[in-house]
Amino acid sequence: MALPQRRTDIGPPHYKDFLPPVIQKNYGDWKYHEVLSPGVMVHVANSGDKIWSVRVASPRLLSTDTIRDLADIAEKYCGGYIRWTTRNNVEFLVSDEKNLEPLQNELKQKKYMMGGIGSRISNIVHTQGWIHCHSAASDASGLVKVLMDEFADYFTTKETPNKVRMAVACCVNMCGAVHCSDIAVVAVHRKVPTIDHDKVKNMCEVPSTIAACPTGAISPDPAKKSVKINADKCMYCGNCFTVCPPIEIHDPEYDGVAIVVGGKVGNLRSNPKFSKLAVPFIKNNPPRWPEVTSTVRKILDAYVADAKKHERVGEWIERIGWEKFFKVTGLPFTFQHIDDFVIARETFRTAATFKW
Amino acid sequence: MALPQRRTDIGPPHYKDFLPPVIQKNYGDWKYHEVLSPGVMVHVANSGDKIWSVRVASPRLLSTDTIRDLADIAEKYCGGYIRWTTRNNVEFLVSDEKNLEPLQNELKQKKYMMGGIGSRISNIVHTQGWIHCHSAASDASGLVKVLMDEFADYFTTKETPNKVRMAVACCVNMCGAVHCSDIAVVAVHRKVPTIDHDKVKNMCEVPSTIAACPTGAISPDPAKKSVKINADKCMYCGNCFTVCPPIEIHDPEYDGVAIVVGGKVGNLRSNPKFSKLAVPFIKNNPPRWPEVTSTVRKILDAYVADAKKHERVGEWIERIGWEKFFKVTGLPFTFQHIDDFVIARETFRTAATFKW
Amino acid sequence: MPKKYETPLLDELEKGPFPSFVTEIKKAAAKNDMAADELGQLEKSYRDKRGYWKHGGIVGVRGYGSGVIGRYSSLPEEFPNVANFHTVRINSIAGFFYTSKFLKEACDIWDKYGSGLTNFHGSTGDLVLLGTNTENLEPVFAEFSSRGWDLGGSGSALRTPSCCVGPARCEWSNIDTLDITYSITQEWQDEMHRPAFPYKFKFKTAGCAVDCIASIARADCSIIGTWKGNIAIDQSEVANYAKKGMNIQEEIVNMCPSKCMSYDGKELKINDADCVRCMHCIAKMTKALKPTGEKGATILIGSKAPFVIGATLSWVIVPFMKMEPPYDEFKDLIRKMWEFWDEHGKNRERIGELIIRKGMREFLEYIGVEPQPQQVKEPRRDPFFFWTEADLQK
Amino acid sequence: MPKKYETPLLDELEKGPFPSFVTEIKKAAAKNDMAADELGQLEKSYRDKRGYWKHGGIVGVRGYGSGVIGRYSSLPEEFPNVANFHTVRINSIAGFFYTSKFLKEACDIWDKYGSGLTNFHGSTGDLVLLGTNTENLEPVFAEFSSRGWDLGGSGSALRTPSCCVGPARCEWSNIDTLDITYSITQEWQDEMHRPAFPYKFKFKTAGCAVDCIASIARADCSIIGTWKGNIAIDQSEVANYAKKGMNIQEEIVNMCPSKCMSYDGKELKINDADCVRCMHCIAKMTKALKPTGEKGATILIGSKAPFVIGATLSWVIVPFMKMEPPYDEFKDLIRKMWEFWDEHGKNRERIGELIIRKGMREFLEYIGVEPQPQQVKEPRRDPFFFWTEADLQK
Repeated sequence: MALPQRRTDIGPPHYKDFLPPVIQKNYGDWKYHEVLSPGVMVHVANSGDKIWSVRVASPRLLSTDTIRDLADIAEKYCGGYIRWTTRNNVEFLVSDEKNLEPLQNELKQKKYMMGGIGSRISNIVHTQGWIHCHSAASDASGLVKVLMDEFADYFTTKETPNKVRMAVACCVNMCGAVHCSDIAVVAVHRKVPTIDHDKVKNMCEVPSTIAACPTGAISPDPAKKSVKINADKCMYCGNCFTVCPPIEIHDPEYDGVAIVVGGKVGNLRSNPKFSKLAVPFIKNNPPRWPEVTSTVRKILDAYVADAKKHERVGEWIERIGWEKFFKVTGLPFTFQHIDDFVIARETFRTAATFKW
Repeated sequence: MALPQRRTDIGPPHYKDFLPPVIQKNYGDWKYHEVLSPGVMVHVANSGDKIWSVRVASPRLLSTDTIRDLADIAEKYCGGYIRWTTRNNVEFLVSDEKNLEPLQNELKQKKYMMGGIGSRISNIVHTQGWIHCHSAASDASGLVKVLMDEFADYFTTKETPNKVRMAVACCVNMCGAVHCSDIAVVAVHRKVPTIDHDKVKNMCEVPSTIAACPTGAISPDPAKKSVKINADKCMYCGNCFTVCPPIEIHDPEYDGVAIVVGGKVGNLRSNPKFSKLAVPFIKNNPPRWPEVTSTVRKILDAYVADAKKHERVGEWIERIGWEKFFKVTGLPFTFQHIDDFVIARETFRTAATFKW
Repeated sequence: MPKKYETPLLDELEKGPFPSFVTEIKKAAAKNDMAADELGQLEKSYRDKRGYWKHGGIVGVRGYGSGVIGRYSSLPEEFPNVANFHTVRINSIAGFFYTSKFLKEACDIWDKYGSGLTNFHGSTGDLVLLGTNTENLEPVFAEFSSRGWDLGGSGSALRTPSCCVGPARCEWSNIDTLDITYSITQEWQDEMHRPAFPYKFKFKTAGCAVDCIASIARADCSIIGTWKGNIAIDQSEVANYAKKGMNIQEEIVNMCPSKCMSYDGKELKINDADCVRCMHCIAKMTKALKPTGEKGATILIGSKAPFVIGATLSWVIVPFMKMEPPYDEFKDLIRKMWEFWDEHGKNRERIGELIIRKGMREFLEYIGVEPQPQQVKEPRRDPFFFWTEADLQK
Repeated sequence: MPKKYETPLLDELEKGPFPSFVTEIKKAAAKNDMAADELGQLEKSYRDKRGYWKHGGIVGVRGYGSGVIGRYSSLPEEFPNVANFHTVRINSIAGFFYTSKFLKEACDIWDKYGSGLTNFHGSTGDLVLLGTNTENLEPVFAEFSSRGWDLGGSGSALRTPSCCVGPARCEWSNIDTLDITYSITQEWQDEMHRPAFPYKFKFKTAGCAVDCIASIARADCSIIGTWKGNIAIDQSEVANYAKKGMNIQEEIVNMCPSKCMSYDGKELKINDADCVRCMHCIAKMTKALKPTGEKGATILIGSKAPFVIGATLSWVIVPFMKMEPPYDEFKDLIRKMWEFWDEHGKNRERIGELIIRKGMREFLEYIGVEPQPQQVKEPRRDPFFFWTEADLQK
């Protein structure tokens, strides 16, 4: 069968062609919205028009079978209009109120998980992990699955003091906003990489390999036409591996994950914040990483128990103080928690004020 | 006349021998103190004993004549007991209440300036300046004198929202807590130094000269057995001059002062803070630097007018925001205000929140 | 009939309430050789606790330098159907809106030429077609592009711009995030498809400071909608919120970061001059509070993940810019930034890293933006600073 | 009869209410040749807008490597009496207490051997004798030391420790700042007088977090008094403050940084577990509030002026240490710090700069202090961190 004529540099289709009529009509003219249930919200236009959104969870990785099913449902209740959220959830866009209940019934019956709207745990943004990434130090989808199973009720029903944004990154390259999430898991290595010098010679550019190291641990090894790594300076980030594959960083025995907490991207109340290290290491324990879920549970429980309404995890921790955070969660404070990277000095406690 | 026998490594005399009896008796057992007037406070011990302190201003540089006069006064009213404050003021320590008024009368009659206690401007800590320092880019005592003349009423009578700690440093070496003062003046150079290569050869250690440069602007000049300076990297700090005098940094035409604001050392309410740049440059204009006093006046007036009770200058600025500070003071915001030194990135506004 | 792998470990991940990616892979694996081998290799990864993918080499479609991420199995003999298994990035629709018609067409193409596995969406916002062989790349591209869809960015190029739902379905948006995204995507097709930058460059556009697209953390250029004007207050709606149980003093007034609000139990007051437009009060009391006045955006630059100098958040370059089609002022500014980056950037140096390395002054002077206090949290602390000859003559 | 200089510029600085340093110099200049030339050279500096002092060479008293700062005029022919004009640092009394008897003796010595000019005090806290000739250094030292006074520190040595007024005349002091200062000064006379450190080292001791001695900004080792226990509240004194016009809600409760206080118009309550001991409430309501429980100090390290890496404030190393004579635990800790500095420090590298360069772990492990959250404002942000072999075996 002949292929159709390819076209180049046309860019994506215009978004207007994918908007439900009620959105086209009321574009930029919305008045307010209300959360009707954990999985349903309504947006009301100044014209009085309404559109309902019904949100269901998605593992982000979808088969064509599932996409077709979603499309079928959208056709049945939404005139074919559907969207994805920035956190990989699916939203059915309902223009006719009478379709709202039948849609939800069908979603329930098909075991789609409705929820994620409002002050609760929404889907976990994540990376490819062992499914499709060369630099993964852990799987991402698996961690997301076990965490979302653990906290499913915070997606479907229960509330948290404010939204809890979680993320999972399968290496410190951190595709995904791990560095600014309420609670996030990031996979880390813990051993100095080994170098296949013969391959480096052929496959790698020495200057860019050297430049890839955040701590200046890599220097040329002219004799071997390769590079060498100063073990005292290497903190196993794996960026050298990314630019020079013969530098092997994977180590099944010593790879695992760290947990970071307290980041946010929104400007509401307090400014955007970076996540900070809470737990430096938990061994990879697939398929269900029970130590990761129980540790995240500890942090979440402490937050839910102690935070004020509308406080994000980072705002809660800053209010009570980091020393109190480690106390109430029972997490140990280690040398790894003390920064020794480029802005370390800005994190030292230059004050006599703290809690016992 | 023969000299007395010298003794070495004896250290200073024991402090107990210099404490008034009432202090010796109530040492570590004080209950509270009260400010009775801008220049007088009383400390009350748990025993009920009291000691009054009468504070007078000092230019720090004192002649023996003046010290003898202070000693005479102390003998007359204080049993000879006198102390200096950490900000170079003099305190007469009065154990007998009936001496309090006669002491104040004599101080007034001799034109000593009483005050500086409580929420006001105390003495200005400062450095040697042209009086006795090799690296001074301005005088210090002269700047202190004209500023304290300008704000004398804030020492003797008027109140500020909280203490206003001022400092003057005659170069960026900043002997004195300029870097943590409410309002401070620091002298700066603005031209790349010139090098007398013949003298460098004989007088300087090249490696320590190179290490003295905060921006790595200095490199060896092997041909001349000297060093060279990368003009693009030099920010005229003068540290090279300190370790290698033939690197001449003084420039009467281009030297002058910068004004920094908002620092504090105490932990009260907010943590200790660094001062930040308010005015990058004002030309040296001795003997009375009128542009400096009027600029500091602008800042002080804005603070007095707008700060809440107990707010230090830095706390006031952080509450209103730096953009508002530049607005209410009318000071221009320039490229010099934007940090480009080692922790620059931490000062960039990583938020969409600010005032118009 | 695709090969059937035993997956005792992955089977554990089909348990529990959250939809299972394993189930998704199995659905595809039931009819697709590539998906089957993907499943098999993944089970092995779970057993061995390590990944089995290698770096991509140069692979793509004719005339494009990006849009396809090469990916090779390091176990090609054991899993021959994923020996090469490349990602195709389809430039998604601004706001992530779709129609069922398109989705079904896409599924048909992908079942024919690919693994049947997708990501809705990749981290940057592309519609990700997860895995196909080298020889299928051109057909996939032909099928999609003939239907009006193009590839997204990858490598040292402009990456697929993305945005929040914006005016399409949000009352808070101060700018047309979808239109901005569409316009810049169309404007810079060449920059997206033919990598010529020192490194990647991402745009993300958020309608307000709530920043649902995480622009401030995940874009070299973050466009965040804002306004210059007062917040209009509907006091009867304030009363309604109070009646419905909102503790306005605690939840709104006390949580205002600039302490510019007060409430006496009846009337809510805002000192607009002190407002920093953080969106907290507006987000919580949407019916009662509405920004008025001029709408536009704050332009921030520089966020990225930790490599190499540590994670950065974007910082303010232009506090306020009107954002109206055709966005010429904005586009001109970006072009100047790219010129600066092109001139001074090192290989694999993000624009934010470059600005940190060169200093804000050089950057601002190059792009023609004045120094403004809104660009910094606070002025410098150390009295170490530069003067140009021109400065000295002033 | 000393030379009389015309000083039209300096004369301007005898005007105004604040005591004039010019008047002081003139008083001395009336009877002292050195002071007269100092005045003349200073007038010239005011005219030319530049200083005329050169660096010191090695100059001092026998057996000491510090205590004297060499200073030479760069115009020795014009001002021969200050051709060499060195500073002598006398170690002041802890708390800056003096008696008139000593002051008069000191004046007599200084009129005889020096310029008659002094600083009460130099920036580090020494009693500064401002300027004398090289040949007078030994006599000055003999006169002072025979009366029980010694020189302070200078150069790459322990500098003269100093402290706030402490328990001598302050109700807030949690530690005996004077005794600590006296004890460490006596303990380390050799370290003070014979420079053997990589660079200077300063101690400052503050009785509480008000830090009147600026220890956190100006000492390599900052000792700040604190307590472990509740704040006792005298409610009747609270009522007195209220009666006298203090707005307790506004001035105290609302300004508490950890929001651990409440006041209902009658009773003041403190949630002590949340108190960070900032001293605000205690400083404002001294009669009503009093710390109870164990007293001790927080030990912080590292503050300094901008050279070379930028200004630093001291940071917490030991959150709490008992401070009781003979202070052995504290002194042992300091000795370990100095060993670390001696082993790793570069020439002219302050201990804080060294710790920043080497990382806190190496320092803490060397001195035997555990990592504790009180040492940091917040944990690290970037997931870049080290593991030792021992860590991995845990």
